[in-house]
Amino acid sequence: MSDAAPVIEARGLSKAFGGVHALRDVRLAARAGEVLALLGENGAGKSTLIKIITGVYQPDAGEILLDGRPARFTDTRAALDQGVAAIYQEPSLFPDLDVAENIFVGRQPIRAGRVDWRTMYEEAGALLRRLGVRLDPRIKARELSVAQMQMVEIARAISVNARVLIMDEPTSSLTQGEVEELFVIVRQLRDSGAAIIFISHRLEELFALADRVTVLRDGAYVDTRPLAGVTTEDLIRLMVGRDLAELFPKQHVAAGELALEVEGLGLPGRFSDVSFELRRGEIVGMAGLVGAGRTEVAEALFGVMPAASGHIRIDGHEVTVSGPEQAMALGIGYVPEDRKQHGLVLAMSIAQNITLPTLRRFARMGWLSGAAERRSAAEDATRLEVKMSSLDQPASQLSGGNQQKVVLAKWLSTNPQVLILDEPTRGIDVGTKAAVHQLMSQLAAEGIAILMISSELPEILGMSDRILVMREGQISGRFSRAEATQERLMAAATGTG
Amino acid sequence: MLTEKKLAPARSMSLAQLASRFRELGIAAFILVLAALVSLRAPAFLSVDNFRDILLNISILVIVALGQMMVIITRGIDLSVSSMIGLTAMMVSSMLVLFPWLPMPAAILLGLALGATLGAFNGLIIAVGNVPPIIATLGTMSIYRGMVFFYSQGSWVNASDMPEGFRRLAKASPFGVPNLILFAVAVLLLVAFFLRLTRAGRDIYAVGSNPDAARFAGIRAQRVIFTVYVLSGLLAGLAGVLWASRFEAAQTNTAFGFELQTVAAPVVGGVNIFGGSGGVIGVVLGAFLLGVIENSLTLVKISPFWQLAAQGLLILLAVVFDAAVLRRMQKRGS
Amino acid sequence: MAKRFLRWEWLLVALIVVMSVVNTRLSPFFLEPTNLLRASSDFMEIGIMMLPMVFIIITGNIDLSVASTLGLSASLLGYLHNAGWNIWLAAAMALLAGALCGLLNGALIARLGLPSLVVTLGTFSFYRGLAYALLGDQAARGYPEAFTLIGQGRLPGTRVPYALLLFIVLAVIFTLVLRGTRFGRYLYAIGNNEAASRYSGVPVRRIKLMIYTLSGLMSALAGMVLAARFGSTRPDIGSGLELTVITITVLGGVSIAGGVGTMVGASLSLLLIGITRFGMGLMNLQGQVQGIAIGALLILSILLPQVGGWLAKRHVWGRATLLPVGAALLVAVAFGWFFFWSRGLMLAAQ
Amino acid sequence: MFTNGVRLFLLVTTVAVLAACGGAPAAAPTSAPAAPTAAAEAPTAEAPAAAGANYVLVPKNLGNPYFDTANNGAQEAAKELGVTVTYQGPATADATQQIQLLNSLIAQKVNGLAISADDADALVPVGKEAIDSGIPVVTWDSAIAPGGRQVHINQAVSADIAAVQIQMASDLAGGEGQIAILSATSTAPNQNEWIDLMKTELAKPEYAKLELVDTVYGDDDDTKSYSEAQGLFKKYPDLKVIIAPTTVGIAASARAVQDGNLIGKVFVTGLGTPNQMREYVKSGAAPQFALWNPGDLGYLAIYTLDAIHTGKIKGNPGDTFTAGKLGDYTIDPDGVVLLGKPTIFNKDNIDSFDF
Repeated sequence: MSDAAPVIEARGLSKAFGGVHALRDVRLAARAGEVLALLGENGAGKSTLIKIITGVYQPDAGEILLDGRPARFTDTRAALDQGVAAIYQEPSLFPDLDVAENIFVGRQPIRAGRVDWRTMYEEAGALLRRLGVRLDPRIKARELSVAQMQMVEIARAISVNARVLIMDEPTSSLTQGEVEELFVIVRQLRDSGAAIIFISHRLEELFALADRVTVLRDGAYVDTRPLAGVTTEDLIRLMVGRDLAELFPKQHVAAGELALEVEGLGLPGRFSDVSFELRRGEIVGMAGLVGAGRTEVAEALFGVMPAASGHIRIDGHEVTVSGPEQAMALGIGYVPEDRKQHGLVLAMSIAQNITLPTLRRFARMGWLSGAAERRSAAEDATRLEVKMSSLDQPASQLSGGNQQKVVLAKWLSTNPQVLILDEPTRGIDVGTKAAVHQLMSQLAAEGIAILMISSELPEILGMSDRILVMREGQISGRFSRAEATQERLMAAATGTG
Repeated sequence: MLTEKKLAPARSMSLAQLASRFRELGIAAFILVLAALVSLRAPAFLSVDNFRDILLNISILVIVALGQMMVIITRGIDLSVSSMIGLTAMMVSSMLVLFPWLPMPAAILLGLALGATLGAFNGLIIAVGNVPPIIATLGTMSIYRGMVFFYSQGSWVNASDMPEGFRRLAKASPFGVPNLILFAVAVLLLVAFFLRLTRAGRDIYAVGSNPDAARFAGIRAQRVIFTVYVLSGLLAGLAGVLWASRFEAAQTNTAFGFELQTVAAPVVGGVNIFGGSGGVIGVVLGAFLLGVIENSLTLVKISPFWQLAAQGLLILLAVVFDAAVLRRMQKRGS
Repeated sequence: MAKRFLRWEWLLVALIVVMSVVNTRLSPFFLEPTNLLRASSDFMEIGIMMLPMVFIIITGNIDLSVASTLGLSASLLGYLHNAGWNIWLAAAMALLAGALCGLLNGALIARLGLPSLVVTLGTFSFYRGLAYALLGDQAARGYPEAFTLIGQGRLPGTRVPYALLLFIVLAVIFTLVLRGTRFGRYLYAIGNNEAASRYSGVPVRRIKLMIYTLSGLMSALAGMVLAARFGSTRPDIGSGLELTVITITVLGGVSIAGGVGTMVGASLSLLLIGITRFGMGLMNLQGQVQGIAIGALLILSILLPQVGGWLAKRHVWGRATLLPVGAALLVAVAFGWFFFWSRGLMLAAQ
Repeated sequence: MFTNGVRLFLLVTTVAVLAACGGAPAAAPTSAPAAPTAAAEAPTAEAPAAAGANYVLVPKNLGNPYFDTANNGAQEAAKELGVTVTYQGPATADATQQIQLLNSLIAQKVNGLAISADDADALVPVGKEAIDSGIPVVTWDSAIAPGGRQVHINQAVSADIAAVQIQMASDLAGGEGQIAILSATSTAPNQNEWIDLMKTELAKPEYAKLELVDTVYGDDDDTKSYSEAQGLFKKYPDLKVIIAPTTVGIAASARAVQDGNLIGKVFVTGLGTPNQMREYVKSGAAPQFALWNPGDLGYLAIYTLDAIHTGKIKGNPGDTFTAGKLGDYTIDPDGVVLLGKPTIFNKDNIDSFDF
């Protein structure tokens, strides 16, 4: 609101990980008493930027100014001591500690030289009440739901009384009501003079909360503008840098015969009574809040964590899926959400990653034929246009987008009939994103049935023939491409309206 | 790490809490059942004297296992404790042979200082040198043991060489309870206080529970890890002094192989080998269970040839039982 | 990946050369083929157990029970021999028992999801205990010569022990399996990222079961070789060998964190430790002092490769690090002084 | 990260560490290493000054005062004979390690080995190997089975050792009551032989009122022995005597008696060294115990070895030789040389011994 000098300012920040540039000459400035929105697609460099500001990473170039003076945070403790706090996108709770201690970790109230547990519980309780959460501060974080965890992380950040508060997607698994409670508090903090940097994928939230917006794209700075007078379309254009039609090249394919039928699928504590069907040539989008149970359904279909009840039919035949090996044999492929943990063996080469599920093909009596393996891997990598120096390059050296292409190449090599894509474009650059969408469209045209889980509503809306929405482990809405809108999907996902 | 999203919605009755409490209750129950069975066959088991003997026999184990527990909470392991005990026992008793007038507090302080120094060396290699704890302490286990031998050139310190005051250090019972037990209780209380009521103690749990999150929260994990190895060494140093006093001898092979028991006690007592959780009560119960097993195998006149197998089997059962029950509870809970 | 380890192996080769030169200069007996071949037999059981240990550690697990499994199977052999069984039948049973020991480890680890350190710590006592239960205070002796040849015999006309041949054949097989097969690839994949491997359809559980069973079988085989070399069995046979096996494996560049390591590296490490120990024996160094050297070698092998990384960091020599470094040096010097001062007094007093 | 400089540094440091442990390479002669064949008959490089032969005294393990005392006797013999005796043993009493050590000693072509065996059977092949390479093998304290050694120096006739312990136990128990044995490991060959002979001895009519209630194993581990002794008190409230035929076990048992305030009620006897037991003899926990002089054992072993090496005797049964201050000895038909009878220590004579 004021034109005062910025409390925190970043200038010319650059950072590379293993040769891949995450940030290039990025700047940002937030003033006291304002909410600055930081906008960009997944992989635009937002999270890296805030981690540099709070001292998790050290920049390769550039500087950070606090109150106009250069500040160097060697770790987050140094940043916290200067009143710079953050909520990170990664879950950063301690599962073995209770809620109160998760809030006050490292800063537990001390009385007479001892940790004052009573005060800690009282203050934690008060803070949670202020956030409108009913939660016993004595239970362990291990037992919380995803939304509850997010509230605890918010409580932790607020309890610092920071001068600079950075919130990286704090609302990704909150319901509408919870979001509103949060906004009340964020506004209070802003009015009391804190500078707040707010990251969210829900544009309407930014309009409701933020004063200005800084946009990043592919690790580079795009622009900073006051939000007043900017439209959603403007923001998307800034963020995406190209036409939406180009980003979501969905061809229309007539749905073919039934490929996958799911009926009454359930796993206690995760999801229940999930039923849907998937036809050849069809892309079905699955939307919902983080923690709604979408990934769990996918993992049940792929046999990573088999369902306890319900039926799965493939091409009309009843099957039980007890493990990924079997799912593969049934023609199911799964591109998992967490590329680094589940998608790739990072230390292994591109070729070895691509052929991992299909090694059997290149083995005679267990003995691998290196030539055949490389030939096949080379074909798959070329088909997906993976940018690499050689097939022997470790997967860890690739950019996020190219890594995702390797994961896709790996699954395409298994010739799946049903392909489940879990957040297929998370953390990758816009160019690759368009390429992945192009590929999906093409695969559908070839007759593969695709189930796409995504938290990005434009992607869901842009790529799906039909849309399922999940909420609290159940399917809470089914929409055709024509009838779906952002508002309808959000309402089904959060259970409001 | 907390990457999974497959977490249970919170319930009014916290099942995991019940489960973790159950761990300790489970061991307690296991001990009671064992005690009941043993006392049927050997009534002497239930005597006060026997109880005191068990406590005496596990006191040193409790002291060292508490240090080991702190290391395990940070996802580490300290295999060098046995050699640190051997080295401090040898060095401190040698000093007492040379200077019999040394007051006992000085002997204890010397033991603590020597142990802390050895532990600091472990901590340095692990926290700064990034050497995996199991490798680092496997290495220092042989190094420290070799130093014991190099120090004494193979000779022992015998009972008759030791000043009377030193020999009475562990055994005298001026307060009605043998000093050794009092030492163990004092260490127990101090460690409990440290872990529960100081920030440094809480940081140990935080680092073990989620190292990445600890970094985000501004906890200096390197220091915490260094500290736990120093503490483990410190307690091993104290144990070395008490060991020499109790057994009235310092030998080149003092405490050889003891490290396995110091790992077994916390693990049986429900300290998660993957870090982040565990408490002093569990360690005491674990050590007590080991003590009861050893004591009762002797008392019920099991063939000595079967004792080792029975001991191994019981420990294995305790761990498997614990894991199976915990898994079932977690499955049902989530 | 491959390049980095190739370098590690060259380093081991260099160390072996250096050790050989040092040993040759210090002792005229070192280079005699007869001596080297005779000394080799001291390491063959360790080598046989090392082979599957490389597999296990590559997957990020560990097996502390190998020496106890060795003891149990050798004791079973002795027990059955005492009971009048045919020696080869007894040996077959002993190998089977070893495989079952490994299978139990594997089942507890793969099926129940227990940490391998905890499981094998438990079976470490249990299996050794069963060995005592079998033989008690008895020794089994009087094995037929055809059997003891496995451990004591030499290739006719040469000084090459059969056990060395056995190890070389096995080492070649294990090397080929690790380098050239689907199974070997899966081991690296599991060690680097178990979850991603499972998501890629790698049968993680089955592989774990297999490597632990294999480890049990190989330990039993090592037990046969050791019993044959001794010509007798007592239940404490081979105690403590597990630490040597693990030390050699890790020194061979097989990372305890999993995913990294080669059979060639481990075999070179076996050779290095072998000639180092043999050389130190020739110089009449006491066993405990040899322990110091091996322990230091183990730590330095992981510590030193990082030194360059630290020095490359700009702020290493800043004021913030000078203080702790100074304090550490001071403590080290004080401890060293006290250690040698009091040692001198003590030895003088005797 | 892994630059050439670092690699060099690593190499240099590692070599330095190994070399430092390998005994000052700087001191190594600058001349080219002697051809192995030329050095075959020469003494080891370490002892060029010694004119005489080089023998090695190998204990079960290093760091045990009992064996250290034997070494003192061996060194005394070495001085008298003008030979070198090296004292070299495994770190722990383990056959695998001992064989490894013996292999390196055979490789050095030492002139004789005097071994206290960790395992009677397991050492036969390596003992045979030594003899075949022309190295005389004498065992002492604990024998290698015949075939793996030429002569065994027996500290005392096993039956005598058993008898004296039963005799002492009977004295202490007043001729009747419960007694128990606390041994070393259940695999220790000499202890097992003695225990068998003690049982035979107990069958004699004069010991009819002594009842052997239990045999337990303290594994020569202080802690284990201590708690096994405690277990005996509890299992057998009327127990009168513990016989511990092992130096570790006897001290631990005596301490357990003392700590349990059982002096006068339970007595400990067996085999121990005077320095270790002085305290307990005086306190009355272990009023008497027996042992031979381990120094004499080492002394005799070296003399026997020297007699064989110098060709005075062949090591065959019936051979007679003179062993310095100890006098003349004859090898008996089993290939055994007998040191003498065990000495009984009590509070009257213990202060005149220091080992």
